[in-house]
Amino acid sequence: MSDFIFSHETVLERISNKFEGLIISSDISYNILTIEVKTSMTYELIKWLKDDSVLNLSFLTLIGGIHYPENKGKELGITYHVHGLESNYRLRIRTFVPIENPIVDSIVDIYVGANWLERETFDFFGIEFKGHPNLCRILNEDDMDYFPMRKEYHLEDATREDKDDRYFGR
Amino acid sequence: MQSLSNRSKVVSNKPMTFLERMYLPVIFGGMWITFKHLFKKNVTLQYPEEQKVFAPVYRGQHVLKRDEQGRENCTACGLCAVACPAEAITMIAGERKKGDEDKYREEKYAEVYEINMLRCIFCGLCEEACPKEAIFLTDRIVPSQYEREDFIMGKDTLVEDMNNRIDISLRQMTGKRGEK
Amino acid sequence: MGKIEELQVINGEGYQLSKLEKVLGVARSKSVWPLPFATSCCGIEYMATVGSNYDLSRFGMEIMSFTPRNADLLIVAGTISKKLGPVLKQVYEQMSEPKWVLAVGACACSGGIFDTYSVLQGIDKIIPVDVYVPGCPPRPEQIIDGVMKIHELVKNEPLRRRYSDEYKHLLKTYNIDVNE
Amino acid sequence: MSDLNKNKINTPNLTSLSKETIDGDIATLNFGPTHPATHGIFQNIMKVDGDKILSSEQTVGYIHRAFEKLAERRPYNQITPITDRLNYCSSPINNMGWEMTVEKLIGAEIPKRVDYMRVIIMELSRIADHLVCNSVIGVDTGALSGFMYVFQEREKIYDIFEEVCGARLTTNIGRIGGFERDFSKGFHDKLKAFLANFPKAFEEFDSLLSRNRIFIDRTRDAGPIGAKRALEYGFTGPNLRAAGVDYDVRAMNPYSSYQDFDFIIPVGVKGDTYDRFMVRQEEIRQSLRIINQAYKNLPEGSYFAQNIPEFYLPPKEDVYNKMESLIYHFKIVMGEIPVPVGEVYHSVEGGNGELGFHLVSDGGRTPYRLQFRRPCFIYYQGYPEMITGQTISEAVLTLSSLNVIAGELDA
Amino acid sequence: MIIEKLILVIVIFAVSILAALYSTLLERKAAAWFQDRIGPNRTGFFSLLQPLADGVKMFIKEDGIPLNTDKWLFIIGPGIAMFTSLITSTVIPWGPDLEIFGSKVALQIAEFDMGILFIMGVLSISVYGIMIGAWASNNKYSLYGAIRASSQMISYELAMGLIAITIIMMTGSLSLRAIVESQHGMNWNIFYQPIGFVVFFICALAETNRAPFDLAECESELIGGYHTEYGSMKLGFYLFAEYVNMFISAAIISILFLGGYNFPGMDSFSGNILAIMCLGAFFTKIVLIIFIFMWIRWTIPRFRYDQLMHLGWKKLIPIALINLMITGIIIAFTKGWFN
Repeated sequence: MSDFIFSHETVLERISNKFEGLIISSDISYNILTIEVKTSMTYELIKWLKDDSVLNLSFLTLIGGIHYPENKGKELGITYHVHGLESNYRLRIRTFVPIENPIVDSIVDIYVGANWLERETFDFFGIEFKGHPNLCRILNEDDMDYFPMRKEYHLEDATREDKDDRYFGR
Repeated sequence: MQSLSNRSKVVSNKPMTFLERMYLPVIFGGMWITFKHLFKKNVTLQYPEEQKVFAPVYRGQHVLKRDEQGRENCTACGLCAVACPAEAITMIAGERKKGDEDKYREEKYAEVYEINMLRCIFCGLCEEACPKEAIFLTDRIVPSQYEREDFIMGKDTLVEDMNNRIDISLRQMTGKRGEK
Repeated sequence: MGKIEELQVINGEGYQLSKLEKVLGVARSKSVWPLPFATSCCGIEYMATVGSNYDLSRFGMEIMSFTPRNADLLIVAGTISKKLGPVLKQVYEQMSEPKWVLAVGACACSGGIFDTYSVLQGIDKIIPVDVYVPGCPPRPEQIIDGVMKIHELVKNEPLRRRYSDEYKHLLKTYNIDVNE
Repeated sequence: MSDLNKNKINTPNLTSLSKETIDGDIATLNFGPTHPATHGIFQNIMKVDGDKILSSEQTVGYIHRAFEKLAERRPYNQITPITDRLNYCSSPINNMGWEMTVEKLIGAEIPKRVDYMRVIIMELSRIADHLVCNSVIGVDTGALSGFMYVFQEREKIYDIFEEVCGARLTTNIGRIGGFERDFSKGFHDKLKAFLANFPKAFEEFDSLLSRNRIFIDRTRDAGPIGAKRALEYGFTGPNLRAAGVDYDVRAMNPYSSYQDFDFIIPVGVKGDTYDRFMVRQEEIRQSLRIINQAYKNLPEGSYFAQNIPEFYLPPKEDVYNKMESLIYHFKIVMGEIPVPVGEVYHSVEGGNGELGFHLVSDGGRTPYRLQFRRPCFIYYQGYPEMITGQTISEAVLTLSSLNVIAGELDA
Repeated sequence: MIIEKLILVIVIFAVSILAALYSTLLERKAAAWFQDRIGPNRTGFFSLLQPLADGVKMFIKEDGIPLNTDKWLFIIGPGIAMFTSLITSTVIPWGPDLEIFGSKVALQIAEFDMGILFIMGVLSISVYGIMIGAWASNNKYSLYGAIRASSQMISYELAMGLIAITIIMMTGSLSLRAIVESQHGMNWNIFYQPIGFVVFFICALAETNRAPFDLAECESELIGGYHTEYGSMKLGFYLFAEYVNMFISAAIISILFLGGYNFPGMDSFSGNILAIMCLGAFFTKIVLIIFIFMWIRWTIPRFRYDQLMHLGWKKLIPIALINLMITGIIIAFTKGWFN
């Protein structure tokens, strides 16, 4: 690994050499490379990134969802942050799924710590992780019937009595 | 795993010495420490009788300031309400009528100004937001109450009394550049 | 103080507390054992209140009973979410009479800044609260202030208040069974 | 949507204790939500055989406050008070982590003085955080006096915070671009007194516990986790370092001029409770070293970034006198300043580990999406594995030494 | 004679109860002093009414019995605990005989030859109070507390008994008064049996469920331990029994090792003055020991359950046995049995 230079281009190149047609688009935002990948291959990619002796991005920092209601067919995004501790290189992987059928492969068997992160993403956005051992709500009440972090749902609690909405512009 | 930072140090692998294995020496050592505290002066602040002097910038109960002539500074611009993360401030603006010039400094004033002290988180953003230096947090604490309604503080409690002005100059001066 | 006086009038006992009752009330107020239901930030400030610098034990309150069975005062410090609401209610129901509730901090009193779908907007939606302590989190001084207000309540409370119709009605509004 | 989760969600089993009676060798023990050892609210339902834990299942979310949703509805400067309540034992770190994230987004250049001021405040709050954690380990082992001694010191740290920002615990300290005011005289006096007196008091606390055989026996091999497993779980911070991996954001990705300071990273061996305790103890000493360095070399200069008038509130006098300042003032408060579009990940070494802020901005008034990498939430899932096969006493100690903060866990 | 005894019984019970009451206050005050605090200070002078306030509050608090409990056992539990802890005070010799109106009054309710056996026996019954109450409350944490308490008692009683035997061997009598008399003046057993004293002290801590052996009720693990489900005066009985136990244990320690009511230079006094001074010396010793108990509690962490058993069985019992053997050999030599 010593002669490998962790510039964004080399990383991108190495990934695209390995996986043909995986990367839909890439973008460097504030010194972190973001790659948008096909949903079907995220599992493979993350597994390979972990085991690859050169890149060795073997620390999962974060999994999170994001909701773009206008982005038809690709409403829900899942973002993975992986981190190579030795190389101190961070990579952001993003994949989009349609809101009607938000299914993506679970990576719990790669990173056991992904378990709750995926549950949280499910809880907030309703993204289903295929192969997750126990995909159920984690933070919210079990009988909640919507996914609160989606953009269309309200934040405020309807039972608040001591506020006059007129003064807050909403 | 190799070292990531090259400045790590293992801190927890010191084996127990024979004396430490014997329980009693270290226990006596610990008891000696607590024994010394027996004769230490207690640090307790007996609250209702003794009161601590808060930092001048302490964020406690709000005050609506008046200016030197006793006119209310507030012009009901609503910035404090907007800046409030807890949405605890409610105000209704009114036009100043003729003859009220000695009551309100600007042409607009707050007819109703209420802060819900139960919602308030005392973050101080309203004080920062106010362009007229009308609202300040002070180093007074908000007392607890029996009823929820008592916490909605209107202008009667918030606006300072001219006979009993609340000094906030220390607060304004603290941390200004040049002070060391 | 409104609450107490009202109750006494309703009980028909007027202001004539018998001497015994007064003594018992004072004794009670000196021995209020708290059950800290500390969930978040305010819990840390509660710890500070118990700590040496503020020392709640001056009021005979350092015996913390983590089991509701022998607690007199439920100190709810911190956010109570809707998920936690039933737990809190159960804890309250398990406490034996007489019992008091102190809501510490903006979250417990009203929800504070967390006007969100998951947070209960004040614990008085599920259990009756005796004293509210504002602040986010309240200073130890404020907590002591609230505790002393509780003491005031305890001192003046008629022994029979808990059997009064008023009290039963209060509990009924919260859907809490009154055990005779 | 609703039928999607119907079959997956198992109903909450709060009442499982009363239904299940002790049957055979295996009992179910309901550990939480209000158990005194949880120091916050979360639940463990344990299957136990005598004192030995066979398995445990966690329920979290009891103080879920919807931070991330809330952050989507609040302008950037109003999010600082929200971050206070994440890990409330070390609020300033959260505040400043968030401010640095926004500064990264808007590309602000921060004066060296602000960096050093931040380092002092952050390390103070790290000390406060670790003091709470370690003294609570002491309480859970039954030694209460150490807790009381340490809380006196922590009270002094709070006094220092109060001088800077006006609050003790939920500080809302600092602003985007710097500090709301310079360090005052009261601050300097109090900090000097603290730096002079703290080491002695701290070593006293240390000698109460760290070499006491009862304590060592209690904590050694309580809740161990290996380095490899810890990394897979996503452990960071003292808990990972206790397992022997010297990952520290301050050293790996120095932010706020941490590269200027000389400090060592303490690591443990087995990742058990004793390791965690000792790592935190040593980190307190190192934090003290950093504060001493930073305070000695505190550069002169401005306490806020001069080059971002559109984010840092102008002084009040200027608001009266200068039109430009007045406009900025209104725009900042109303949250109408355009921010760059982009995606930022910034992480700081919080009290419990890598505290990350993943901010997606669409240029609007509020973040489009703000996700916190909450170290507690991530490593608490390792807890059942750590306590399986251990006794209840060890489970209690493991829990307190992990320093799971409910506010950070549940978001 | 009977009336005399009755008065003595009442006085001594009252004294034990009062001592227990005020040891709760002492405990709270001591904790505060150790922790740079003030402690209760709002209930009368020096908060002297604090225990009474606690008692009054407990008496008038609602006395609920949780559902799913065994009602009778639930009530009996605290009763047994209280009864057993009080009854041990009957055999303790509080001082030499007093002379009142010409008749001799022994400061001991019941003097019989096997006082120490009686105490050991009652001590082992006292765990039943905890066991029964905890079992009846139908709570797992209570049950854990009870199991821990009982196994701890059984284990530490052995070591305790062995040390007691050593003392008995030295004295040659089972009577507590004889043991005390044998330590006349400054001739205390602690100087002959320092190891025995340490072991006995540790066992006494364990027997009274005091830190670092307070596993039966360690609140960080078991919430309240055996009294988790108890409220009002039933809880009061349990807490109270603990303090009475502590008082009695301190008395026994001082009888066995610290010379009971003996004090150096006691020969220069006689009659009632001597008796009262002896009483004073005895109480001073008891208070000191109670204070040390508290001092230990607020200093050191507690053991884990299995470590506690290890300490009891693998360390204290062997030490006690060796101590017993060595004492035996020495006694044999000094009495010249081998010659």
